[in-house]
Amino acid sequence: MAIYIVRRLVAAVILLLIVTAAVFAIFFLVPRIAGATPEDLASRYVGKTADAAAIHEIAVKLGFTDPIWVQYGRFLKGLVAGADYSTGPTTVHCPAPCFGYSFLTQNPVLPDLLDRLPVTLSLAAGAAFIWVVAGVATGVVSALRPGSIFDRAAMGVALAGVSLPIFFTGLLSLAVFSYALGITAPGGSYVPIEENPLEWGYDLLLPWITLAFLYAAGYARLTRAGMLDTMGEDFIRTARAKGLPERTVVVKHGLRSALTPILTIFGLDLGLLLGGAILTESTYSLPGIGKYSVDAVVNNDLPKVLGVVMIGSIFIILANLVVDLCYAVVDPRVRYS
Amino acid sequence: MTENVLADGLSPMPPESADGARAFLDVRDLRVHFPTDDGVVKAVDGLSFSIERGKRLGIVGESGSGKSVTSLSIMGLHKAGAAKISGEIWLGGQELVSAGPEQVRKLRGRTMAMIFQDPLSAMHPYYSVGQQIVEAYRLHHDVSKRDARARAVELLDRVGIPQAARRFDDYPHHFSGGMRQRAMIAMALSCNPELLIADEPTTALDVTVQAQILDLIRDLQAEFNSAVIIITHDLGVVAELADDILVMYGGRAIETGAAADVFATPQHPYTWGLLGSLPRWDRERTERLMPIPGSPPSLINVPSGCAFHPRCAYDELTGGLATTVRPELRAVGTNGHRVACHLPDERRRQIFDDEIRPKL
Amino acid sequence: ACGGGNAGGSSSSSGGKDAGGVHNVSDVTGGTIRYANGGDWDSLDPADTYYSYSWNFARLYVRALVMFKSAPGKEGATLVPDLAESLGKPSDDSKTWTYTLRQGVKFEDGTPVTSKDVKYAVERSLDKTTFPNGPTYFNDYLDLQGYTSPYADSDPNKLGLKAIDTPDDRTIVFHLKQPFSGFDYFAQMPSTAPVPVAKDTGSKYKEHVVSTGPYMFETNELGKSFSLVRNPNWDQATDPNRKPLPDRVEVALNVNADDIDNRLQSGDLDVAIEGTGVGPSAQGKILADQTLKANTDSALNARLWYTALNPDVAPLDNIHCRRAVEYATDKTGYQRAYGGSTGGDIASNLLPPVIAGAQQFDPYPTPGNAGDVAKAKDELAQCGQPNGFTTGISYRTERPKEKATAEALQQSLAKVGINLEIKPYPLTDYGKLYAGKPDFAKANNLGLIVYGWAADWPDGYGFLAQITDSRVIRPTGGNSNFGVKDPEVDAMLDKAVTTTDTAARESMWVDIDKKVMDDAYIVPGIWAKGLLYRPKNLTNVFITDGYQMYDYLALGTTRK
Amino acid sequence: MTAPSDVPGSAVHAEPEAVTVGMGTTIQGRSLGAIAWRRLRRDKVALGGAAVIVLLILVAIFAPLIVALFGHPPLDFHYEKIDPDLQVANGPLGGISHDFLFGVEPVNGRDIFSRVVYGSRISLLIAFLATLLAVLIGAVLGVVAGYFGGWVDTLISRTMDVFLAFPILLFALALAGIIPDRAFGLEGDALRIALVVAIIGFSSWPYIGRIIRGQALSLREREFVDAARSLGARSPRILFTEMMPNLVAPILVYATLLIPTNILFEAALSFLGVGIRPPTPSWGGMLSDATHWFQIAPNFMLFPGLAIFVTVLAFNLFGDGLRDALDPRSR
Amino acid sequence: MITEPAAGPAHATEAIPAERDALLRVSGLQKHFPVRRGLLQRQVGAVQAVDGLDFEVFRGETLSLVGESGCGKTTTGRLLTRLIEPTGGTIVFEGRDISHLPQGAMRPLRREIQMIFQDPYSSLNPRHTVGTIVGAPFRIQGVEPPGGIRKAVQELLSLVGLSPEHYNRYPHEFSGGQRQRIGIARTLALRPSLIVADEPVSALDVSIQAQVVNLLEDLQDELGLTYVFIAHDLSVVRHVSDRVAVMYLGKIVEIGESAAVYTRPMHPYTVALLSAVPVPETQRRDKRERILLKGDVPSPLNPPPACRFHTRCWKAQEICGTTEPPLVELTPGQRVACHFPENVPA
Ligand SMILES: Nc1ncnc2c1ncn2[C@@H]1O[C@H](COP(=O)(O)OP(=O)(O)OP(=O)(O)O)[C@@H](O)[C@H]1O
Ligand SMILES: Nc1ncnc2c1ncn2[C@@H]1O[C@H](COP(=O)(O)OP(=O)(O)OP(=O)(O)O)[C@@H](O)[C@H]1O
Ligand SMILES: [Mg+2]
Ligand SMILES: [Mg+2]
Repeated sequence: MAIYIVRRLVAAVILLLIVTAAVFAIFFLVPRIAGATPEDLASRYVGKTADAAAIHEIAVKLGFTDPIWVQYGRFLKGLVAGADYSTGPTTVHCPAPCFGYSFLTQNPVLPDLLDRLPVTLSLAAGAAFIWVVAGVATGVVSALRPGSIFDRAAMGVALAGVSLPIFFTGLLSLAVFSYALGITAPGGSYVPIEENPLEWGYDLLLPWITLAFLYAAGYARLTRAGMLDTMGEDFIRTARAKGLPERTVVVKHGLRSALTPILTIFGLDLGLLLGGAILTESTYSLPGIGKYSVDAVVNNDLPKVLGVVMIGSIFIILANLVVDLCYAVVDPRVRYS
Repeated sequence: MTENVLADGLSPMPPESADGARAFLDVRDLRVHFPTDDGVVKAVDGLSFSIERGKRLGIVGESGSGKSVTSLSIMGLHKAGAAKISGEIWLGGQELVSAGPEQVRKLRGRTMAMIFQDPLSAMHPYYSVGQQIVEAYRLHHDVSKRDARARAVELLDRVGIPQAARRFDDYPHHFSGGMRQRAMIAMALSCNPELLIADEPTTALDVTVQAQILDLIRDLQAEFNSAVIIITHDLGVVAELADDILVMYGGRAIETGAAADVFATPQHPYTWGLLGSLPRWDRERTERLMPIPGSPPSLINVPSGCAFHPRCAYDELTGGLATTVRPELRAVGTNGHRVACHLPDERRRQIFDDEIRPKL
Repeated sequence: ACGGGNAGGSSSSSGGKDAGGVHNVSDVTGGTIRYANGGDWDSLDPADTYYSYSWNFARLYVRALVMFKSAPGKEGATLVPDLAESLGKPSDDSKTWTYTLRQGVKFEDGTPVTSKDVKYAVERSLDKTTFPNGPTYFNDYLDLQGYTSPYADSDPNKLGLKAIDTPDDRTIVFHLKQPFSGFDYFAQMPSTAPVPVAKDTGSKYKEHVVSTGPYMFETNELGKSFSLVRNPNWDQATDPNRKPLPDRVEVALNVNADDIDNRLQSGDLDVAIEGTGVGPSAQGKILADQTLKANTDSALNARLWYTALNPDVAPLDNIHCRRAVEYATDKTGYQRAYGGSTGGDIASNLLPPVIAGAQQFDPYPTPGNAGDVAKAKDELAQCGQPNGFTTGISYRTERPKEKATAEALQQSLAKVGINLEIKPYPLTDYGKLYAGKPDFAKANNLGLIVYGWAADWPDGYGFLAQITDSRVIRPTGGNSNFGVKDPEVDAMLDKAVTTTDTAARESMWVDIDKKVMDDAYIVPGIWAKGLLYRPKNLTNVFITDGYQMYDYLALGTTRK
Repeated sequence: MTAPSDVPGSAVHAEPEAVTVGMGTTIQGRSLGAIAWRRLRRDKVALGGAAVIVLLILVAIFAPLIVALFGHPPLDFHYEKIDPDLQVANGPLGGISHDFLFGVEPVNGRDIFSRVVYGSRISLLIAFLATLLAVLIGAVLGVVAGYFGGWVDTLISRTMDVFLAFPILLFALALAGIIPDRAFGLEGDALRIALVVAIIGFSSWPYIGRIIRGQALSLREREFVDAARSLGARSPRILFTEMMPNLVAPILVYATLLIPTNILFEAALSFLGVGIRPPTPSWGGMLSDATHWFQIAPNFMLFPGLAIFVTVLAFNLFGDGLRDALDPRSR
Repeated sequence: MITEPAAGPAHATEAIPAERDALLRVSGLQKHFPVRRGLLQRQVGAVQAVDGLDFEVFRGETLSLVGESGCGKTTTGRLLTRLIEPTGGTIVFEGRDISHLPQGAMRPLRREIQMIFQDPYSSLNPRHTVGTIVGAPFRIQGVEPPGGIRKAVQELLSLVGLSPEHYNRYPHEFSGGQRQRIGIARTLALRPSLIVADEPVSALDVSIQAQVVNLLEDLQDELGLTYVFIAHDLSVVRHVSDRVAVMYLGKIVEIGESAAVYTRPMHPYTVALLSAVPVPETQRRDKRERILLKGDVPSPLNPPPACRFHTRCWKAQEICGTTEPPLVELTPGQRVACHFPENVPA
């Protein structure tokens, strides 16, 4: 098992390198191909007024004049060894893993990111909880009575759920629940859980539901399909042939195997939540990673973008790893030695 | 005659409980129909047979003739909506078709048990073999986990799993095909069922392992004195194991009787075809096999009259009867040998003696 | 409705005691005032910030040599000495400016402030690689003699700049390259607020700015929020300009603009710090509701929303084609794009009325301001483009109002045959890489450039220098002058900055305005107004012409 | 030789009739497509979806005609409909009237109805093209990975992993800011459409790719592939003649199901300001504009939102139905 | 063709001419499938699917390969048709070593060696018409038959007992037996000399099985085909084959004239195998002497050393686990690999 985990982690690191290299290349090469000089790139970070010399100086300071691999190497070196940055009078050391300093604000990226992570995690965790519980429960009940009124209604709602864009449902529910009815918190509300858990939950309720609705719908559909598939398996027939009550058959034999593929998808979804978070955080203006990343991209602040990508990819990779390990626990056939 | 039938253990058409003596399992005029997009599949269409405890009935017939559907009907395992079941199934004096699902469920596992063809897919991949046996046992017996485990180990040992106590915690995928089938048998036998249905228990196995399993079933059946239904399309397996034989074609029984009789003097042209198309390694090599022409009938548009008539070489000899009237099982000879064929007995015996027997 | 220079514009009265343009007059101290910023702060470092709201707010925690008076209306645009005892004393040629520091001013840790701290602060503000955001007036006007930054300074005290003398701890002398009569405006910039060299951490200084004002930093989470508390080492005796009321100031950053509006109305927030007025949604709600409307102020800004006509792009190199655009523009559409009359008044020339000495005139009058097709066609014919032409119009992607402007211009110019291709560019790079980069603008056919300009301070120089002086156009980009390239204008600007007589100087600004308008380099759109919402609990609320928003120095709260 | 089973005549040219007798009734000569069509025809919901899709396509194609009949040109301002102070439509309901079916946009009074109608063009065009691109890349790479296996498979599969691990929305945002006005010989709307199509296409191909790879993997194990190889067929023939026809059904199904996803993707991009440029109307762009107005002009948000919803729903319904019809396992 | 000097002696029995003409000669044939694990896909072992086969196939005969599941029959078949590359050993077809011919060079030879597949459902492309399927060999090999492909296909269809009208139908419109006929027609298109039939009837119902077996036999008579017939059904094998090779775990344990092997099996495995086959006859069921083997077939990933059967053999002794018995000819035409063979003539 340990070897397996190590192997997965090594693979994860490689994937991470590839992804960051790709991001690096895109954000650096595309403007270069479009004809931008290092000074053009630097001129973004020089304030409203600067002469050519100052721009060049900044370009050198930010390292834009170096070849791309040198720059990428520096990024990697920062990750493992930390990096030194000039603040003017002194140089400061940014300890490993150093994601670099924002070109624009000169802030170190990692603390910024870690600062915003709780918001996104709060959003993701709450939404994930809601959607898994709601989605799976709905799916199971639907699968047990295919064609029933409940099934049709649930699947209708689920289909609607996967067809609604987050930013539309978000705006709509803000308009209705927050502004017209005043029962939920207005956009932009967020209180850290450690400050006031109740307030935290109240503020995030609408974002959770909005984000969860989309996924819950998908999960309901998946669970239903998975359950219908599983309930047609031979081993279900065997369980019935033993005389097990239907409830045991469904829960112990059916659900257990039907949920394994959902686990995989759950891992993937958790990792890919960043996309959903971007839209949800934009709609509800929550100060999380999603919003941070949009700002970073809009400002072309590469260290920030790379940082977000790193965090996002690490998240994806970790989620997949955890899922695979869970998989091994759940399904003895894939148990690794 | 009644006595005789009971002694045979096989009573295709027992009297309507005239004297209250009903066979242990008595299936009467069973019909299982599946409505589908293309029409109604008449998977079983008027099947009757019975079997006593301590007896082994072999059901043969080609693919799609309704063997599995029949066994699932007895176990009450058809999906409520999908299948339309009519007729009667009496098991130990209780009628199952009209019984509530909960009643039938209580019989499953305890009174009747089933062994499936593909033991890998028939066992839950996430639970250990032992757990799955214990589950069945504890459902019907109020015993502690430890006792149940002991019982399961004992059963595994009994069916010939080496080091049963250690293999108890293995998962199905750790077992080889033969061991899985043994474990299935252990599971089915855990509650000493009075009726054991084995649906193609050896088809997925190699000959040498098949022989082991057949031996095992025979021994266990003798030990527990249960009634056993063996479903197969391998005539050899039936000959090896069964006391009685039921030959199915197109969802109906077309011939039934003691195994010895059916093999010695088969009556139905389809049975002839079956035997004739089998190559035999223990006999001198015949030049050509005698295949049955054509292919199995559609169960949606079952041929009128005798379902076998489109493939039958003798249907002209029935004077058109075969294409219009559905033949019923009629007794031929003694010992409850019955056949559903329009050919006059005389003619049939003559054809068999002249044309068929020399070629078998 | 608001005449030129009349500060504060129209203001509706509210329930509280109002006097002389001040709402809710009160000297109740204590409580917390909560601000919110729709975006991030460029920097809290006084050397590195360039927003009027930031300069307005910085007076809470640092003291520059000079400051805008904390007073309503026009008075708010007057300069008063702050750290200095008096306004600057120029030499005869206006090339040397001398200030004397007040006695007894201390940093938050109790260290006395000396003129060296002020000199050091100005020195470091010159370093544009460390402090890229701040203005460059000192870089441009001080006689640097090659000095770049104290961080590259070989002087052991880091005070090697020759352009500033500190003959003693209370005196500081600035030496300019060229005469400049308005140096006090430079001296009011936060970059003259003293910085102790020992505490300077360069680009990290913004994490903890050492306070000299009545408040100092308590917490500071970059990009999220910060809070200020009273500075025990600030002494009222040294400071005649400030009457700090609240005990505490909290600022939330990066809050969605619509949310700010909603929270202002619900009383969750006190001030939208950017001071640009509420968004369209809130505006609609407020204007439709008399009680809400009563709690608003309309601030006439020193800001012009305009569209530059780029003479690099044919056929706009022809003055008649530019004039055709001037005539064809439907200014009512322009105004609607900015929120109707609430968003500002239709502008007919450059200088916003709030700027001292500004005059209003209309060289291209059209009936109802809705454009004059006949005159435009006439100009087009003179330009040799009787059927019109096609060119591009750029705007900043993140600015819905500029988008609406571009769409409105597209509509109204189409009536005379001028077809516009709409081209949005990201806000942050608009000046540096796109519209403000001459090569790019020319190559991409950006004939019309939608933009807006606010004076750094409400005088003609502060407004005109960066948008009409051809010498500020850098080929490397980063320009806000998109094509006013007229040596005559340049000369007029040079003459004005050396003119010491205020009235004469002010009339020269108007002449420049006229000249640029006559050449039709700029289509003025709107003199901006902001609809400011003022929650009930806020006291001493007034609009200052110095920043054209609420004066943050004066605010107090009744909410404890 | 009277044995009837030994049909007289050449034993080699054996009983063609006899063979077919039994099956005449068993198997009706229906192709898989016909079976699927029969199933689909009975699926009212899917047909409803299909009808809506057809309607939408017609709307997109005949947008000018529809607008000429029921609306006003999508770019025309209607200041007279707007309250100059409030910036929204005069009167209630956001200006909904028989003249302006969905009301008017705040500020400039453009006809929301005709903008929604024209918006369908962008949405559908981009979604179709992007799906086409994704399917092309995904199907070819998927089938190649599945068929060749080994390092080819490893390479392609890992590439898909990278693509899936990639924060594509960020990438799209970034790219849109960088791409110049004129590129690849395109400019204006055409360039933006191409850009969005490329972004969506390149980010969604791995989904199709994975599915096709899986299908190809299992197809490769089918003996007809071996049969072709044993006849000496070369890889291209096996790939395109033997395997591809079997992949048409899944490709079709997943393409149908990818279209709604891509519509949502396009809307999200437009919403974040990366999509098509103003004043060309697009649904996501309209929603984005509406964010500042939804409290006082809800119709501005509602109609483009509903348009997205209805379109996506229709495609999902039809896609589900198609999958059920083409998938032999489904009931 | 080159007459091979008899490498393996072809022995005369009364039925077979003395110097027989070996169409195919296999020696030391091996196929190991590597088992790879881990990131670097390191090889951690090998499935020894086929491990050193020696046999020959004579022109016009039917050689059957029998054995239990997983013993390497299919692998052998695929090696003979060069669908996979052997790990070791040689395959000589008509005097030509084809064991490592590249696919390109193999192409023309594919006309000579053809394969019939086990599963009539998966061996026909469901998206192609019968005409396309049966005509594929012509197209792939670029052969233009006289009268055109369509005519040739229709002739083939009637040759295998299908109606030429079926030309435009799809496989799913046919029953299993008919599909197998379509597969056979495809195999016959290029008139191969050798046909490897991998369990051609296992998937078929008993009643249909006989039709196909008959067809194969008739075609052999008519066209002079040579078959390598792979099956696990001993009865069918007995019926169709001239010679039979019994395989166990990737090795041939016994090979000989089928009459001889069936009546006088010498390898204990063959003996057990034959005794285990259920016979459709009730009279003898209790009289037959059955040899029940212990346990299951071991994994080819880790086969027992030396004689691979010794773990299940009732006659096994120490030597069986240490020394591998060679395949030796104990009676003319019958070769056995066993230290303690049965039924050895005195
Ligand atoms: N749920 C169902 N819906 C529709 N048709 C069904 C269903 N279950 C079985 N059938 C049909 O009923 C017929 C009989 O099936 P059954 O499984 O009993 O055959 P069998 O004799 O067991 O064949 P085999 O030897 O292949 O197992 C078949 O034609 C089958 O297609
Ligand atoms: N491509 C492959 N990769 C790895 N192992 C393989 C491969 N093909 C076959 N094997 C293994 O080689 C052994 C022999 O397989 P083969 O298919 O030749 O057996 P078989 O005798 O045909 O069995 P069956 O009767 O089940 O068809 C088996 O253990 C099988 O798992
Ligand atoms: Mg069955
Ligand atoms: Mg095989």
